[in-house]
Amino acid sequence: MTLTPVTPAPVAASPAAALRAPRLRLRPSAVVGFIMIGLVVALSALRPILPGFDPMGQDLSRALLPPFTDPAHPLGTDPLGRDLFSRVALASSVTLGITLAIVALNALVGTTVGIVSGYFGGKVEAGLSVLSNTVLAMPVVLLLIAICAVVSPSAGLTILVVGCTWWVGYARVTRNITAALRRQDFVVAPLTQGADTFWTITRHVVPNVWPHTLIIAATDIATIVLIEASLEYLGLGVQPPTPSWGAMIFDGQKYLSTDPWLVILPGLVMFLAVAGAQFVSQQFTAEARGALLRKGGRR
Amino acid sequence: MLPFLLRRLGLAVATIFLVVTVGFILGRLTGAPGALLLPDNASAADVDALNAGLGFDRPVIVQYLDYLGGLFVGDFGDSYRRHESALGLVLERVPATVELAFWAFVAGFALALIAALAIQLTGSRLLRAVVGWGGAVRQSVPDFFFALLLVLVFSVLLGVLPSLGRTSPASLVLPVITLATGQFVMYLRLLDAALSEQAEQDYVRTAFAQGHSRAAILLTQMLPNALSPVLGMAGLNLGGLLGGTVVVEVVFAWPGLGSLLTDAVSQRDFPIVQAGLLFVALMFVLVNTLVDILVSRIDTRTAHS
Amino acid sequence: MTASVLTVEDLSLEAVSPHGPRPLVTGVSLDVARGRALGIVGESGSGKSLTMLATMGLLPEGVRVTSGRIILDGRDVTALGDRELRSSRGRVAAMIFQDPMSSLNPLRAVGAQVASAVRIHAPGLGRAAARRRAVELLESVGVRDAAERAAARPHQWSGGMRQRAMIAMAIAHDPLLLIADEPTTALDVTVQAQVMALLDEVRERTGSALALITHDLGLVGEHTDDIAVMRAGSIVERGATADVLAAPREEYTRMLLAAVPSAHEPPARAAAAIGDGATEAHANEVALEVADLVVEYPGRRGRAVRAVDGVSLHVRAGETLAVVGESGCGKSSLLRAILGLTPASGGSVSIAGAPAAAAIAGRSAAERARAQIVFQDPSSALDPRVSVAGSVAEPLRVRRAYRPDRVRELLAGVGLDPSFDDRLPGRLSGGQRQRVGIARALALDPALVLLDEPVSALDVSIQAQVLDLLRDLQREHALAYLFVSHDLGVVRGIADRVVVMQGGRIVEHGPTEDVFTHPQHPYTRTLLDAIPHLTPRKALS
Amino acid sequence: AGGFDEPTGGSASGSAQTSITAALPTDPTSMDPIRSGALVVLSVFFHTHDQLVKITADGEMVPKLATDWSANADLTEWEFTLQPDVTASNGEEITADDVVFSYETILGDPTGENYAYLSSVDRVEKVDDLTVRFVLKQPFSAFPRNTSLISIVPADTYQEMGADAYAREPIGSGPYVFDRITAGVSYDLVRNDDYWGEAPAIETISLQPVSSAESRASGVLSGDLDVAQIGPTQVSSIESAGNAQVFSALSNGVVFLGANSTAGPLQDVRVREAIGHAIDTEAIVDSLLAGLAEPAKAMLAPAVEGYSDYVEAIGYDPETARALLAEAGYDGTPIPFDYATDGRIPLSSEVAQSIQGYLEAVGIAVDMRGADQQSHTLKVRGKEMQGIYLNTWAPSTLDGDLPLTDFYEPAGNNNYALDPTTTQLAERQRGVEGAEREDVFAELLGYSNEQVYFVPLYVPANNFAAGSSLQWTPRADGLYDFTETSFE
Ligand SMILES: Nc1ncnc2c1ncn2[C@@H]1O[C@H](COP(=O)(O)OP(=O)(O)OP(=O)(O)O)[C@@H](O)[C@H]1O
Ligand SMILES: Nc1ncnc2c1ncn2[C@@H]1O[C@H](COP(=O)(O)OP(=O)(O)OP(=O)(O)O)[C@@H](O)[C@H]1O
Ligand SMILES: [Mg+2]
Ligand SMILES: [Mg+2]
Repeated sequence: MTLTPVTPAPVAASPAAALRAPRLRLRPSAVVGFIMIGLVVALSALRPILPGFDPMGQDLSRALLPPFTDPAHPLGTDPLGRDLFSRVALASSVTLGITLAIVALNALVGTTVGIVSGYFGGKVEAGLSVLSNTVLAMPVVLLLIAICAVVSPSAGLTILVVGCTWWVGYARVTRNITAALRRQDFVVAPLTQGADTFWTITRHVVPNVWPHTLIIAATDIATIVLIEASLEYLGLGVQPPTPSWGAMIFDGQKYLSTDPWLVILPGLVMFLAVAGAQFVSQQFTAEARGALLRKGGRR
Repeated sequence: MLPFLLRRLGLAVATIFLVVTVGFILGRLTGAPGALLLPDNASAADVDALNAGLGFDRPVIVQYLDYLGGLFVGDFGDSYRRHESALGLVLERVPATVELAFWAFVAGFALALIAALAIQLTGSRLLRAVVGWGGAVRQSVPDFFFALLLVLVFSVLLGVLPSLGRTSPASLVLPVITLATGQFVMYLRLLDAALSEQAEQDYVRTAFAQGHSRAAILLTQMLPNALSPVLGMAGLNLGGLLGGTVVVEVVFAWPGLGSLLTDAVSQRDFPIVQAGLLFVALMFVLVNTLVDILVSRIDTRTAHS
Repeated sequence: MTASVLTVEDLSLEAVSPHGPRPLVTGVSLDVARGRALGIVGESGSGKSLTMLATMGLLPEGVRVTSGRIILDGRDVTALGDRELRSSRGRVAAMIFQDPMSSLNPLRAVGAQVASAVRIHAPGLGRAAARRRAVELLESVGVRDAAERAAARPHQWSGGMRQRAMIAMAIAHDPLLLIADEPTTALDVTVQAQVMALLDEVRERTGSALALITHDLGLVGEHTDDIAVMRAGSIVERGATADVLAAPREEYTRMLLAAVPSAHEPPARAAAAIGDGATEAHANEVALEVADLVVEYPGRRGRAVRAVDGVSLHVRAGETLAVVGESGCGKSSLLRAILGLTPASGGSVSIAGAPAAAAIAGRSAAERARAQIVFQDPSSALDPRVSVAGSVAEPLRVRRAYRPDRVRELLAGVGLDPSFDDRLPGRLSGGQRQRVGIARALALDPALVLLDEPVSALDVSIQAQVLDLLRDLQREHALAYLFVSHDLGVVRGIADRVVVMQGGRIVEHGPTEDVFTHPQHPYTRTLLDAIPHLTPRKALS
Repeated sequence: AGGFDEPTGGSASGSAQTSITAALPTDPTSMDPIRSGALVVLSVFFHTHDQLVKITADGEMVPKLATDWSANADLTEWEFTLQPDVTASNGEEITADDVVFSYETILGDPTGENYAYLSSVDRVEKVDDLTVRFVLKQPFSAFPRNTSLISIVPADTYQEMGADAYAREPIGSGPYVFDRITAGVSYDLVRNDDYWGEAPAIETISLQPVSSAESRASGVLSGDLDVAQIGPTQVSSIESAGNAQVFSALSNGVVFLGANSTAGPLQDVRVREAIGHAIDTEAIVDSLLAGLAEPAKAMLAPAVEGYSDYVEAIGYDPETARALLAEAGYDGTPIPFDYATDGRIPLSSEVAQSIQGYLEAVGIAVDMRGADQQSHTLKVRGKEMQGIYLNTWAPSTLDGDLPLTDFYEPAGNNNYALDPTTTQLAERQRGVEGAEREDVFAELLGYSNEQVYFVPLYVPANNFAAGSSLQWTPRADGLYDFTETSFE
């Protein structure tokens, strides 16, 4: 048992143990999560395989067909008469790619900053907290409008800009955990054996920190999808006619009262991904173990 | 205490200096506002004259120094569009923003706390599943969309709550629900995870061995210990809320800072942008400092000597 | 029937694991009569702690009762509801846990934790009164300046002090049965004597019974009426303490007794080590030289607390220097400062003749590898996410010298068979964790090993085995040991020289036998007088 | 209006409602009519101040503060006769001095927001207490229409208070006076019982900025708003809601594609023509805009003075488009296409995408470049377009002069071609009146279509949702004027 309140107790599934092949035992909620994400991935993978559905082909005369009315457009069409099924599918691959890239970048930058400031403290921490607060206070909108005044928008730019500005949450949480971990003997033990700081951070701090990073990342996915959408609205990110979930939802809102499926379809797929990510992430965290307050210890 | 405060103050000043500087640079990148201020038929010469009148023809460094000078005496200049003190316009929005942020934060955090405690206390996996699914659904509904749905139900169909504006306490309800439920999920998961970890700690066993009840252990021992990682996130969110919440402000026509700032950014109304940035930076620094102090009081181990 | 406080009948426990259930305890039966004391001794990992946890209804996650009954004060614990369990815990039976480091809430002031233990079964008591009572309790278990220290949090207390706080909580309500799981592991002999006297006194006053789990057969001899010897999940021998100690029937018990190091007699082969060829060659090399070392911690209101106050000592290659002293006198701080983990604020350290930087960051990897430590707290010393083999392999990996067979060799050396390799620290008993720590420290063939209570949680047989291992290694590699222990028997058995610390300073220093036979300083004399005797002097009336 | 102290709302029962709550699409800027030039502010000033003339909902120019106006022969001097006995709400009399003061103050600052409407004015003179003379720099037949945008302030009060104080408590001579200004929240007006003219039916007006069209629609449905502008996609749901009605009227604007005809493939008139032929505006209007628009034949809307029935539309003809492209030897070089993702043009992103689809269909590659409205506007104003771009022009004066100046004269923001022919024609229309002027317009617009400097797309409708009892005629420019409004 450890002193750290935030270190998942060593019993049972540590992430490493959970991932080690023969011991892998998925929790039911994680199975559900994997299925949900699997559906989304399948959807985006399926599209290129299924011919005849064109996400770009417009036909204003067939605009706003409701779902299940036309075999050529199983899920109906959008205001431009484009096939919704293939658009949702294409949007899935586009958005998944962008979102995952952003979340990964955020988690990487944020966790690094958090661990470094938690581990070293002092001036390093002070400098990084100035940086974090600056990034926080800076409206992303201003940043993007300014950047797009200089370089032309693209998905890569979005990934870079959002990926480098939305990380402070990770930094905050991991900083506190790291500072607590730092007082544990097992973190300093490798130092006495000649390991450098990098070693002990990567082997003993990171593994104890990343489940928390994962929780934030899982809940952040939804936020990032929506941020990406609002950037779309500023003309940033992937350019139409290439769709993304966020853009489809934002655009569909105008038709909310008359053609709600324009929002519901991408929303549903997004729900699958977002909720799926949550459930999968639970696999790796303490709550996954269902570690509820023990009933006085008796089983 | 004094050196501590002084150091904090130094950091705050550094942060704010950085924010206003970066804000200035970014602002200048987006171009001069003249063309946005004059009607469509104004000539390019008029636009140039206006830009010159606003000082945009001077070298950037001069503009920057001038702006820093103004900052020192608390003068951000007048809004280009409203011809009023930019700081005044920003401050005018503060009460509405603080009101919304405060209640949204309190409601979101309290809800998550209650849910997390209920899950731990009842030990009910069903409850956890229900709350988890509910949270996931809410997460995948954009705030904008969720707000519209609330309006549809409570204003249009039931007619019990106002759909927009800030005229009575009832006006707060829908925006607060929108924001609070949006944050709820994050808090809940962090709390639940942190509490679950605490549940496995030895000191909990000690407490059980003394005969404490589960509720008492949960509330007086595990909860304080579980709070520190959550508080960091909470401070962040509160700071964000205090900086304004554009989407909700737009949907509910709530006169907050977020929409003022966003509009000012897109309209290149730099005096407002800069006064707003300063305020937002102040809020972040303030809230985060408070949270840091709180966390280090709760959890002395996270403090570096 | 003479009223039994605790009767355990045919208790079996098993672990639920992905590979199916694994029996941990099989068919254990025990009986503790009112007012009597039962000593439970036995191999590390034999199920002593689990049996007693089951008595409290506090089995850890993943362990369950498969059969048997546990009758506590007339009621079957396994059938009790939550509420009844709660009201009996702390009043009918109270437990002092094995691991004082993690058994306290890290974020609450110690005093407040004791006070809440006081209030739980005395709800009428006001806060202030509970706090006063807490201070009294802390003072009664030998915490000095209890009133002032009560506000500090556990990490600001030394290990021994934390253990005293645990005991203070346990005796708060004069329970019918006190279960003490290695209550004095972290305590120096004087405090151990105080604490045991305190336990005796409480029992005398309240007539409470005691179940004492310990490795220290001396303690068992002095303080218990009955004894149960456990091995591999079952009880191998039971009987009156005096009888069993005098005439053990079982082979295992005999072996245990034989392994007990004695502080009262010089060890038979103490001098044998010297004169060995390997040692001779290094005999004059100084492995560690500490001069005027000062360690300070930031205290309240900016005033620094001096934990180590001008300590000078040296250890030659192939030599063991023991550091003894009361809990909180600065032993651990001294070791940490030598390694640079807590940079010293004054004085100098040189390792193997080369001056070492105050902070570990200033030392080269090779320099660092020369001095290794076994941490006092075995739970904090091991990464909860790294398996036993992984922990031991780590130093080898650091130095790019990883070989699986070397890891196995090290683990075998401390008595851990291959089935432990994949286990995570949370699934180990206290002693097993400590052994992993030792194996890890030896992995790099250091020149100097700092051992902070390395055998405190080990039963005597394993302890003897580990000490033998340490001795062998020392002989082979001319290792220098700086050995912190409060077990003077162990110290007398292994140390060449002894320093006695008090309040951060060295008060006595000399060759082991001199110190043991002709102690100069009054404190040393107190220490020696407090050593428990294996032969039962007098059973409790 | 809130839920508890509902001061307004469509739920009035029994006697007819006398207060109206209307949504403004953006937050008005300063309440000083001298300095404020944004159109949205006119929705306030039309009520609180007088302008010399007034443009009615159907585009007609009628007297307001001026009873009469006339020009000299060459249209360079205009004289306005003022209504006698007009007082501002604080009692100050409004005379020629106040008119001269208001105009001169605006003319005194060329960087002012209203200056552009008066750039043709050389000087303003008081002839007598009730007559004002405008001396123009060059002939300008439509000049009086421009005066509908300029509000007259009481000169003494304005000068006494100073501009800043005046903006906080503006005083005018209109049918309403300011009751309370809560910036960003509401601009509350009450009826001026001492108004010199006809008393309006509505007693109190509350103008509230609500920037989201969805919120405006639900605000009307929930009764929090009495009238609000909505997007074309919301019309059918409001109509079917039962407790609200929709007012739709063609606007004064044209949505068009501009083209930088000096760069890349667009230098070739055949490529530009192909673009014109490629787009099925009919389908866009019918389907995407739900019929709430009308295909545009020329660069002026029918509601605007100068519109001509005789101009021929470019017309949808993909075959010809392909042929023209082949003839021009268009090699598939992508043409940059700038558009605002939202803002002035409802559904502009969808419109842009459908255009992209049509262009692609005939073989024109486009490089989509969306931007927020303001960034887009800056690009337009900076003449930074490299290919085609989506834009709109809606003259509040309901006269073709303002847009055509911008399209065809050298200083115009949208004039990439800098064709001397268009310049000449645009200048000529100012010096002529009546049918003669219409002919010049027709020639200019026809020529523009031939050269395809612009592709006129459609004239959108302004759509308003309102409580079912509102009796009101929306203006073509989408601004509010409730002086003739009432509830059933
Ligand atoms: N939570 C657990 N899950 C599975 N196995 C466990 C758990 N806790 C302990 N064990 C195993 O049960 C056995 C008995 O453990 P216990 O803690 O009772 O030993 P012990 O006799 O107290 O030893 P020590 O003297 O070293 O403390 C050991 O082999 C240990 O590895
Ligand atoms: N991080 C710390 N901050 C403040 N005081 C500390 C800290 N660590 C230890 N101390 C104090 O320093 C003194 C020496 O502690 P140390 O841990 O070195 O004692 P020890 O001799 O190892 O005792 P034990 O035998 O009980 O382990 C104690 O009074 C303790 O309370
Ligand atoms: Mg044990
Ligand atoms: Mg110690």
